[in-house]
Amino acid sequence: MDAILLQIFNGLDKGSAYALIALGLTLIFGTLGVVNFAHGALFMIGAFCSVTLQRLLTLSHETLDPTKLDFLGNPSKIKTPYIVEWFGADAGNTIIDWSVPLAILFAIPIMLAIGYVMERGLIKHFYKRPHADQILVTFGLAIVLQELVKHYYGANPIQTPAPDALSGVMQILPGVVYPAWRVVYFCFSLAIIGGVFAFLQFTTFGMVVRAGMADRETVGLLGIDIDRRFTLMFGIAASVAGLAGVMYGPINAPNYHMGMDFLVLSFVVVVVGGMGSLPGAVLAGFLLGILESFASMREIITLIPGINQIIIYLVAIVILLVRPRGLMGRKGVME
Amino acid sequence: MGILEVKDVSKRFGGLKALSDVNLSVAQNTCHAIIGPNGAGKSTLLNCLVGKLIPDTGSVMFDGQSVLGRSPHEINQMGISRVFQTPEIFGDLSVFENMMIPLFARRDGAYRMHAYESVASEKELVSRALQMLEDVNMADKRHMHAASMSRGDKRRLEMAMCLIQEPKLLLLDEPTAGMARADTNNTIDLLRQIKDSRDITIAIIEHDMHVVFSLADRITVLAQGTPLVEDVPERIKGHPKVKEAYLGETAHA
Amino acid sequence: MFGLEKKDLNLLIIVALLTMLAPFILNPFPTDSALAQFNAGYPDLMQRFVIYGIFAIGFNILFGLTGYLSFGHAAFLGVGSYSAVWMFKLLSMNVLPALVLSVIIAGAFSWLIGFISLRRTGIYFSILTLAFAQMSFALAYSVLTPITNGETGLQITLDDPRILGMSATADGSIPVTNIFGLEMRAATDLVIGPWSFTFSVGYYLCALVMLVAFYLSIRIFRSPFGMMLRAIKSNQTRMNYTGLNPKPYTLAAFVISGMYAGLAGGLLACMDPLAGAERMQWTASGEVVLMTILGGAGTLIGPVLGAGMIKYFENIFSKINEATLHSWFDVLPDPMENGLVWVLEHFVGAGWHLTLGVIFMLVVTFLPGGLVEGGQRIGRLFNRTKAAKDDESAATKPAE
Amino acid sequence: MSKNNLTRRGVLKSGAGIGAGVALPTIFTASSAGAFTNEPTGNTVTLGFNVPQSGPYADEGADELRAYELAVEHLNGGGDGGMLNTFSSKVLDGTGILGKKVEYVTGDTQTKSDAARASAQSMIQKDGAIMITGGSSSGVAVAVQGLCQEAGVIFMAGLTHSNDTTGKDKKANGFRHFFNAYMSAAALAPVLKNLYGDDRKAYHLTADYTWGWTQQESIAAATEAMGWETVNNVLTPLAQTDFSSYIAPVLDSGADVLVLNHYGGNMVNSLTNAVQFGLRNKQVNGKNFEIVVPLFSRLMARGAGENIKGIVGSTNWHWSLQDEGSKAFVKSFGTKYGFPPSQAAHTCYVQTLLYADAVTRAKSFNPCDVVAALEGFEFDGMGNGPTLYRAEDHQCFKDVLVVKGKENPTSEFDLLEVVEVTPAAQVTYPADHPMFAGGNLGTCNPGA
Repeated sequence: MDAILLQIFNGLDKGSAYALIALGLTLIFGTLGVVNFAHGALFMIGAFCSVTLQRLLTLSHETLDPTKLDFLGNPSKIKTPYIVEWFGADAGNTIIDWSVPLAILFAIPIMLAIGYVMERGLIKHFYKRPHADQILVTFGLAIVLQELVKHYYGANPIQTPAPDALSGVMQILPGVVYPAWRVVYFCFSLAIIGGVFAFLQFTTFGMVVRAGMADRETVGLLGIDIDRRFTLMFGIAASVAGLAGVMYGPINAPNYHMGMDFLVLSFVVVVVGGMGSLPGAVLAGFLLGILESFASMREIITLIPGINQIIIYLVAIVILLVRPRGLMGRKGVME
Repeated sequence: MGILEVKDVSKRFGGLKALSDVNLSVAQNTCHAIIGPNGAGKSTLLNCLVGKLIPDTGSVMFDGQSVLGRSPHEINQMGISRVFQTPEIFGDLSVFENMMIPLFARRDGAYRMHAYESVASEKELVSRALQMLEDVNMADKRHMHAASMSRGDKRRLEMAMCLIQEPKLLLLDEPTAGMARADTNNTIDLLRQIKDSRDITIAIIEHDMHVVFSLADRITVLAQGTPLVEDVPERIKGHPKVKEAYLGETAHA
Repeated sequence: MFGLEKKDLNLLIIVALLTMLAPFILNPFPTDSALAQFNAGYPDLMQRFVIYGIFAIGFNILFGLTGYLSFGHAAFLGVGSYSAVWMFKLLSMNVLPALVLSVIIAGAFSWLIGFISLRRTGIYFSILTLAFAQMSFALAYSVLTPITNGETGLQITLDDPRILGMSATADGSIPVTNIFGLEMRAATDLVIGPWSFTFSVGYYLCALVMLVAFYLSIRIFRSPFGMMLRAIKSNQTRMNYTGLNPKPYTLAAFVISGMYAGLAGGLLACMDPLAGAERMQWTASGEVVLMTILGGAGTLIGPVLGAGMIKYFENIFSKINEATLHSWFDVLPDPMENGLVWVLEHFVGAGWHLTLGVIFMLVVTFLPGGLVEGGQRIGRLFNRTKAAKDDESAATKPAE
Repeated sequence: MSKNNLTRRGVLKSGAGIGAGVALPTIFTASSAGAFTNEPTGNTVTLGFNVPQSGPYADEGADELRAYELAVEHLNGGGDGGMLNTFSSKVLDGTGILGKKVEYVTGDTQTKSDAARASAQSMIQKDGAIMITGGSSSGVAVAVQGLCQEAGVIFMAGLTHSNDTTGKDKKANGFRHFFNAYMSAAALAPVLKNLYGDDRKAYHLTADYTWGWTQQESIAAATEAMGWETVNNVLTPLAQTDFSSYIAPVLDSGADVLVLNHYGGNMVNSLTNAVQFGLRNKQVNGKNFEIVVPLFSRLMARGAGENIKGIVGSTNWHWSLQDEGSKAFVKSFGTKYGFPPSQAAHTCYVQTLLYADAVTRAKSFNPCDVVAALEGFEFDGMGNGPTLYRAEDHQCFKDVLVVKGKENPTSEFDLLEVVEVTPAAQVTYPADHPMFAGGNLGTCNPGA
């Protein structure tokens, strides 16, 4: 029983990453009609925002300590982060310890800016082009972004640990412990998802965007500058992906390739949920997370060898054949 | 027995009854018009004839065979060609190729793997296509990208594509919608010419009364999903029921 | 001649000349010069040029004509390779049966996947093919290891049965792939002054197969079948209402392109008898999409150009290292040299992916018609009168 | 400069074609037999360094490349000579190889067998490389080794740990200096017994491909032989990034040791996830729960950060070793690049020197002579103590290090501490050991 419960938790927290990425993808697809293959790269850039912040915070003042020798027999360098020098050891180290949550603040403006530049500089020119072209140009962009990150940060993963206070396990149910940060991640994703929905539901801006998603031309006729709002929407979608990446760092160490790892998967999530349906994307994200978790159970692998390798794709195929508009998609969207 | 027999056809969309108990008979080699106000069910009826929709009840017989449950391409192969409200042509292909495709479809059926000999080597079909383009005054445009033509030309091209198949029944869905008066008159001339020059049955859905009364041999008036009256044009013009339902408010609109 | 129109015949002749003279054309720099780095005229790369050319030609029959964007074609390439290697293991090292089997198996496999995937269109179709290909890759890498030899790839060994050949040569080596005794790796060198040119049997076999494949693709493009495929891309509704059933047409195109992929996979295995699972990964499928678009989707020659360009980057740019860069700019003053090297090293060696990404974005953005469109534009700049003609012919045969 | 030569019947290689002053082009298409593939005829010899430059192992590839550049420098008499001074064989004198200056070409394997073979092919056919070396995965090593056998050049494997490389996929032209999964297991088992006792229940997570399987098989066999029980072995997909759903069941399985048969990114993620789930602080069956990572690399340990502390594993070599060879190598490498070399760098450096030495001793570049010189070659001073290149399978037998993640690292490179140096005798196995069965070395192939 506990095992099954645990797998449900696993699925939910795996699914929260899928849901966040798929949410951003769907926002972009729903509002702008663009299939964005660079979305995984945005997730990756988010994660590297926290790597960068961590590096900035630990920028160090180097002094030579002649009593200790490094591996070559030279006096070794003692590094003291400037933060520690400025704020004292306690405060300084606490700031460094909390660098991942702090990176949220750091990442939002960066992601908004990247989203803005991407939309104005590139995506804008592809609204009228076929989906195939959009896929291709954003795929090219994804390669470029990923290679740049690799060039400056290397190919190996870089740890961005959670704050000490949140890095242990916590008791979620009697007898069931679960990593604290994963619980944080799950709650965080719920908050973001809730935030996005509330934003779309209750603000005028959101209403215009939703109307635009339903019928872009009509809204345009009403004299509302829908393009500008959509640009901001792109920025928001980029931020959602970026924040998902920032917070994902402590779960799995960021590497330059993580966007591509999630890309195919998040498209499957979007399709299963229904192209253009925000609730569908979220639901499918969690569902697929849970399915994937169950498929990795030993009992099931023994029954069907290799099922854990292909479960996601299998689900996608079945859904597409049986219910092509996905779980919650509107009829006729890109069918 | 007409060439097209529609019997007791009904169709619902959710709570909305789009067609109820429609009966219609189109006699061979006549031009039969179906008119009616917006939302009368004209398009639904048309879609039931060509296989895009399947009616909930009733039957549609064409040339003695049921069309129900057949897909659009099968129905076309039975001899029904359709002209759309907004011209549906192969925009990325040349005008000449647009003419060749229906010719192949008529000769080879719904599918044939013809992957080795070139299109140009089909001398007989080529000459028929060129002839048809001459007939509709488009010979000089045969190398044009179909999408780059004017709307009127697209309409003529689509009509020619349907005619070259020599269909038994030609379905026209508002062929003059959105046309200027001069173009409308040209279209009327073209259709009349077609009607007079070959053995063909035409069913036409139209808003424009001028067109209907210039062409139709018989007219069915549809209102709220049911046929109101069916008669020759002269009598439809004065029919009180029709006036009430339709002509009174929208004639020559 | 060959049942082709003059223009197509000219194209075929040009391609034939280019492929036959490739050992010269691709080795323009003397062997010892600094620019020899850019020579591509060695058998392995020339073989890859034409083999991936075949792959892209086939992909173009599907994507270029019908507009169906498959993200799973690498699976057919992989299946072709596996079939060929199995033929080498079980039957003999002759390449003919291997090629035949790889085309047949890839055709059957693509029929199966096409039959299911073609129930959907647009991006749904793309995702279905992607899902199938990723499944094939994941399984080939792990569960199907007895058939595919997983991570290390399927190889021929000394104790394979090879019922029509021999398990090992007299001197205890693994026998070599051949066509009726003529070894694929046999080659002869021609040295003219400082230049050196290599002619290999394997390359010429691949080149001949590619020419046949190219010729067949011209026939398909000009045939009623090809016209129907373009009609499907243009307007499926009209297709239906003209009495044509698009499904068998697209399926046939899918299977044909799958067979081309299988042929390419088989040839890869003939030139180098090893089949790895990575050949089936979605990034490999993405690569053929890139090739086709880069060259110009829907054009006859485009995919071949695109394939050549990508393989050239992968094999030549990736081999330029920092030391090479420094040796090129030796003459410059140090700060300039270092600066230049710093900029360029982003794009060569380990950075060749970046170059590819950038070029790719530029092409998709500014030259939707790919390199072919670029060539046409340049041609037009040079010759305005000819440009008028081009326009006319472009209108006649829009799929060119 | 020498050019490619692919036919067994052979064609004339001619450096004489470089006739800049010759008015009329000289044309050669002769077909007299050359001695072997890419025989160096000028005053240089070209080696091919085929390492992953893109893909997940790019950092290891970069470190390998640094080691190769260093080795070339030393062979050509530059730098401080590094291990040339400590190597037991003294034939290398800093004048290149057999008096020919060493040049090199580099290529990108992308950690894909196809790409690796294409890259190696271009080195052989285009650049005239006489030896290929490098790589950071067994799939690539096996694929390139096969190619070198066919083409008739020597392959000196880089980082490859699968039993198959010198087991069922061994080739006469290929040599492996790196240790393998069996040796990891043989070295680890006694240490594990010492540390954790002989009554343990082990739960294996294994990467679902060839290397993972052979390592799991080796470790399970070795630990079971000393009394451990293998409770479970779960295969994880290569593409897996989040291992939580594989880790969670470990909690309730009754196991008290988790063995992670993962490498690279998989290892970093699975270890990170295992630590997240609090496995390190768990008590099972009255014992502390332990995690074992049989194959360690310092670069990956760095990726795992804090999580690596106290985790036991094995490694081929570590820079903190205090023998003369290691010290000399660390010094040259550290001076040149500013940080200590990784085990991948070490093995690649040593392989290059060993090749050069074998050629010099054989007084010939002919691959068959080189093979003969390397087979059964015993040497010392290269960092792992006395080492034997066994003739039967071309595997090196040398000491294996059992290491542990350091609790209090003094620098960012000081991540592992050596727990034990397992002597070569303890990890040696008979050439016909069943885990290595099924292969056939064949005969050396000199190409042309």
